[in-house]
Amino acid sequence: MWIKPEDLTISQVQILNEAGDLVGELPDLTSAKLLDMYRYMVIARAYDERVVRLQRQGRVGTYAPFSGQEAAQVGSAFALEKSDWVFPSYREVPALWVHGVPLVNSLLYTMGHVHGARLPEGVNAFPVQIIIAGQTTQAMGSSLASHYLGDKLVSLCYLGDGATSQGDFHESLNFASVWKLPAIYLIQNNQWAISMPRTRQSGSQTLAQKGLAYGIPGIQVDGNDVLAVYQVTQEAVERARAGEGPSIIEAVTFRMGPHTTSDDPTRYRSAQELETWKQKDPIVRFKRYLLNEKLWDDGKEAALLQEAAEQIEQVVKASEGKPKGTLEESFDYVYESLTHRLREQKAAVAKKEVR
Amino acid sequence: MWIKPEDLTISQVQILNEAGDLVGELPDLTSAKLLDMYRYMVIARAYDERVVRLQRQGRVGTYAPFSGQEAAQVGSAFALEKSDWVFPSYREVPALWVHGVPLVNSLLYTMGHVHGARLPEGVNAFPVQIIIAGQTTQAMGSSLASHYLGDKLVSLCYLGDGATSQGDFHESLNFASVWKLPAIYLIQNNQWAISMPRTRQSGSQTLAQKGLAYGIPGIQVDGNDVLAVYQVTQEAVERARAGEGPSIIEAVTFRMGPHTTSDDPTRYRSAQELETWKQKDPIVRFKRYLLNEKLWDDGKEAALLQEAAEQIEQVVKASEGKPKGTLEESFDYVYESLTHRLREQKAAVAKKEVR
Amino acid sequence: MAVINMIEAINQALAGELEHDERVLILGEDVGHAGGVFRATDGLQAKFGERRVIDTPLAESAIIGASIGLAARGLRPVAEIQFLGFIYETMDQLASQAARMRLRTAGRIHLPMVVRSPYGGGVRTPELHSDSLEGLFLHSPGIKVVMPSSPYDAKGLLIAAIRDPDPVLFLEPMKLYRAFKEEVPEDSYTVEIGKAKVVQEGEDLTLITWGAAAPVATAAAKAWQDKHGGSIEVIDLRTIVPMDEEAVVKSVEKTGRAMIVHEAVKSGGAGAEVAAIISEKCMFSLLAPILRVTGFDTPYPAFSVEDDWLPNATRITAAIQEMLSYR
Amino acid sequence: MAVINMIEAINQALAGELEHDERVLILGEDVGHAGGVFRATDGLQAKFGERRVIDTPLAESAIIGASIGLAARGLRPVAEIQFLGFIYETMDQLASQAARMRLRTAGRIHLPMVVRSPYGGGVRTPELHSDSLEGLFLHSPGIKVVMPSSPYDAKGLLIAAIRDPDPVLFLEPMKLYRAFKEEVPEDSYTVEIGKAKVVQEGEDLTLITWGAAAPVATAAAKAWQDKHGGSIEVIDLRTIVPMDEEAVVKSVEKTGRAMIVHEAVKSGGAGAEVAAIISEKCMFSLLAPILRVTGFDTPYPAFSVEDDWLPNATRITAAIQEMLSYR
Ligand SMILES: Cc1ncc(C[n+]2csc(CCOP(=O)(O)OP(=O)(O)O)c2C)c(N)n1
Ligand SMILES: Cc1ncc(C[n+]2csc(CCOP(=O)(O)OP(=O)(O)O)c2C)c(N)n1
Ligand SMILES: [Mg+2]
Ligand SMILES: [Mg+2]
Repeated sequence: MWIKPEDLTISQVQILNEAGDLVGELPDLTSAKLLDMYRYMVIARAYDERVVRLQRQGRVGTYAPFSGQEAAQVGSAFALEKSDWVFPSYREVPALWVHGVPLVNSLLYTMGHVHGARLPEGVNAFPVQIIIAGQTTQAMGSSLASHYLGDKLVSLCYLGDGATSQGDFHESLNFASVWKLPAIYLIQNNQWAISMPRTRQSGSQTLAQKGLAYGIPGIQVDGNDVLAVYQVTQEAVERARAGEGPSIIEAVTFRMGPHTTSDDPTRYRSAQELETWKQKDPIVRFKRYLLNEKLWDDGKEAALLQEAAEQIEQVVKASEGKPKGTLEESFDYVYESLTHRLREQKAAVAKKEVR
Repeated sequence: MWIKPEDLTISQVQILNEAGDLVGELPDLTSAKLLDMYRYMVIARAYDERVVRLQRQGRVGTYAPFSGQEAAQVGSAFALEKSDWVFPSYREVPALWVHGVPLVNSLLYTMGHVHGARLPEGVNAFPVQIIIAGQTTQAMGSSLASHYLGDKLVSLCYLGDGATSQGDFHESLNFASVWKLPAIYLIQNNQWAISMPRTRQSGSQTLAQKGLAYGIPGIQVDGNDVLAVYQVTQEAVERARAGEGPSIIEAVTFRMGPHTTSDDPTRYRSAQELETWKQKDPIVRFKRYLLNEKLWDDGKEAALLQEAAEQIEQVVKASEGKPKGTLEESFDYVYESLTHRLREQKAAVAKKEVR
Repeated sequence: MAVINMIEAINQALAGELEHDERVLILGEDVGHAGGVFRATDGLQAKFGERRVIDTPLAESAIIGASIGLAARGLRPVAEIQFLGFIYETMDQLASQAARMRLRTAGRIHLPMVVRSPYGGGVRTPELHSDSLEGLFLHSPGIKVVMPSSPYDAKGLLIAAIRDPDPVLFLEPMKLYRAFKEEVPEDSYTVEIGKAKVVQEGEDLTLITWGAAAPVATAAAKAWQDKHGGSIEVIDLRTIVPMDEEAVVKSVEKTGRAMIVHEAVKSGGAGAEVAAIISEKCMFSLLAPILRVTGFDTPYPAFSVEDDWLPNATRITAAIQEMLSYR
Repeated sequence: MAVINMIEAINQALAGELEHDERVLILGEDVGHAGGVFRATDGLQAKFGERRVIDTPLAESAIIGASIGLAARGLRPVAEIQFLGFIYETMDQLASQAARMRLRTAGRIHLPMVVRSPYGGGVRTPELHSDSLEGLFLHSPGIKVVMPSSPYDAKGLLIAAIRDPDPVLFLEPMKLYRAFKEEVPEDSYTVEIGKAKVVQEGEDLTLITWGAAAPVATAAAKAWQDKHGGSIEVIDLRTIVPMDEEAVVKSVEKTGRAMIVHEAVKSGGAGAEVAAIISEKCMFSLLAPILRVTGFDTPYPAFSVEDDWLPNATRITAAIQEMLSYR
């Protein structure tokens, strides 16, 4: 009569296998959309590699590379409308980009600019979240706002496998379940939380099953399969808009680089593990599919890589050209208006005075 | 391929039905033990009623009555060895009493004595926990200590239905699952968290299923059936001692009184609900069984009630006779030795000085 | 004008704001159907419905996180934390998240949210229900901290807080909820956040206080004057952040003596900041040391000894006497 | 004696205590296999095994709750919170639970546990990694707060903290981890918790500082002397709780001028408490206002402007000059 977790059988959704063959049903996406997804993935990868190099050159601060996770991010973000809300962690440059945050903004953030976390007007996203799982309750609050306003906007919350251990994740799921809120929790299970492997992060076989604790449907999806991720997110979005409540998606993927540019993954993970996952590279797989389908060819690929290089170059230039902002103006952003003390301090800074 | 919570089928364990008939297998308990359990339950009920009266008379502070929950507490506490550890919330007087905390201590606590939360030496229990779910991670830490020390002691953590919503509960379960710790989480689902009904506390059908999120076995038990509670706790204890890890037990019960003596439950719950649950009174049910089995009779009942009254009287007398303690001595309990400032402040208090 | 107590004043403020602004909503544990453990939200769910007045599951961090999400989406959540002792659960969402959102996003997202919470001692609550923790938030820039001591101020400050574009922690001294009544306009009005109130003017000593301690300190000052003559200026800060430094400095420059009375633990309390401000800005006016009469440097003790722990008339009077002995 | 940096000193202290006391264990995120994000626990799991050096899942509140359970059972957990900015997640377990256990149980349960955490600015960390939050714990009686500024002190104080019968928050200035080396005995030794260090003696001004700010303040003081003559007494508090009031008072009574330098936000910081102590106990020795050179009253800003936000030589020197202008 004990409920036995080992009795659960959970299977992973896949539409494209590692060879790029269709093994499931193709989602309802035009060729243009498919190519657009590919384009985002390829340029994002180029960005990632470039920023890592910038960091090595001391031109940006600590950076959390996302290479390997492009499918999970691009696939899910494509399932949203522009008016939906995105709640990222610190590794979601591609998802934010798809949702409307220019790469320049993300780079300014990494450069530690005073305006780095200021997203453009009209982009419905929260800034990068540093505190693990801190965004989960905020995303829930946003979905409560949708519920309150009746506007049917969905809140998509990104988090990592490690973040599922935090209390905030639990509290957020529970609230969302009670009120059947239009929230989607997209867990990128990239196998590692810094040096902690997924297997020792939680005693559960999958992260998808965590919804069972709240009456929330969950699903495990091949996170390196952009079509599968798109498809399941789409289903979750539909349910959310229909007032049927939240969903959990576990996208099984891999962080191919270090945790951040300050991290050395060879200290805790094997070369072989990395090699295995390189075989599952989400971009390679999707490209194979597009090639098979004759939607893509080597010429287009070369052109795209060229475009990527140029675009990134521009992003870097534009970012490095921007003034970093001053401490002085920071005082203006503590409250709507300056308090007595902030006015004093700002004046002192302006006059290069003491305190 | 979505994991659907509604597909779960969970049944409640019962050994005695409401009429006191045996509907399951009798646990391995001597008649003496059975009568002992009954005795604890009856005297605890008398204590509870008496303390509520004391509160009305202004003789104690705010009090959280447990009437209705005696089976859940006595049944579970009986499954422990004296050397095991208990982590209570604020409503566990009977469980603590079974585990060795004299009723006088619990009453002193309710009276706001300086020594009220000081448990006697040799009793392995934490003091009353006021912060909802605060004890859950501490109990996990204690079970980690057992793991470290290899002493096979079990940590039994009591919590309420409301407490399952807190992040600490989640974090605790997760740690316990990863390390397969000897921890037992006994949720007394008494249907209410102050004015919040269980149904709106979480979107899951049962609280027992929450273990599925961590790979932890869970079970739902009739919490007003002392034998069933004993039995399932016993099973969990065995698993814990055998190194097979934590368990969740949802004991379905009812708080018959107000949340605390400051609460008025008629503001949020129907007379009918109370009536329904009175029919399930754990003491009445167990008594019926004992009468049926000829282990009990009216004479013994009268004697027990008499004993209960006398014992409680003594407890009240002993408690009211104890000095409440002084602020001065509180200074001694901040750190092992007084800091400079505490020494100054203590001296000032002693001399009835200013600061 | 009706004569009402603080809990009624708070209820009126909430009802008025719910009425007047569709964006306002209330959320918290037991705030809806039951009307709050102190009845601050009594009748509001019945009147405004479950959509506007929301009973939440039991999780404080989520209540604040939800409020951040709501506020960022243009709503004006008024969250309740049942007792201030439970605010520790929300420290990340309050001090790390809510307080920093405006700065982090360089003004793009700001959070018009209020967190109400009863606090303070002297009413024989169970453990961990009586702490005064304003000092923690004084040290968390980006959040305002309001602590009224009267029904009139409570209503006006709460309305101001709800209309404020930034996060406001609104701390309600539970001892004063029903301690006294005063005239309070039925209509809406605001009391400016960040302005201290001169409770009484005086020449010999400035007594700076707030919240639950304010009536105790004021009574002690009056009693002293009645007995010994002279005059004590009493300043009720009313808001801890932003702090009305100008009012403090002006008064201390006049009287030459400054004393601080608050309920919180002494070390690192807001009283230390007040003393530090005075010792930076009024040094050459001071005739006496700056004394603090506060809770002692122990955790809040068991309730049978709380009256000895809290700043009381005896301790305040002795400090007044000591300070006036310096000439 | 070997010449080592602070991170090595900390590693030595941990290794020594693991070696010498079976009850000591280490737990935290990435502390085991990876040896900690700053390598403070490098090699310890390899040497002492997974039982003694435990990698935990990602949940700070549980790390502290677990430490409480472990300590109550007679063990001596040394927990790591990866960066002090994440300590907010643990405020309930630290300030409400661990700090109060001894008082609540009237001495029956006490908690010999240490919480280590890197903190402080100036190293271009991502957001929310650079806060100095000692002030929150100064206001939470029952916990000690230790903040070394040198390898020697770090080792001796950490060993003292691990052997202390009460909860100790041990804050490590990450900027100083590898900033300089000094002679540190290979064997175990302790530095007494609660005793300030007089870094240099002086007659004209007392400069009170600690942690990451200490070398900055000391260097500024020395530079001033070299240029202008006179002498500045520099006191490194080393522990914030318990605070060495006697050392501060003694020095300020001698010099007549007190200035405080710390990295944390000014309002409600530990510097306010130091100023309050001085303004209570040394009033009649003071020749000048008490100045604080600290972080400003904003959330910790983006790293491109952090150097302007942190107390630096320019600001400290200007304050020294101002203070010495009062005669
Ligand atoms: C509250 C908190 N604790 C710890 C950290 C330090 N930290 C940053 S990322 C990380 C691992 C997160 O792992 P996961 O959630 O799997 O996300 P991933 O980095 O793999 O994308 C840790 C421990 C933090 N930023 N916030
Ligand atoms: C962290 C925290 N939040 C809120 C409260 C106030 N409170 C005390 S008991 C309670 C309800 C608890 O319900 P449950 O866990 O079901 O236990 P029960 O009271 O039914 O035994 C609440 C909200 C508290 N003590 N601690
Ligand atoms: Mg991960
Ligand atoms: Mg309950």
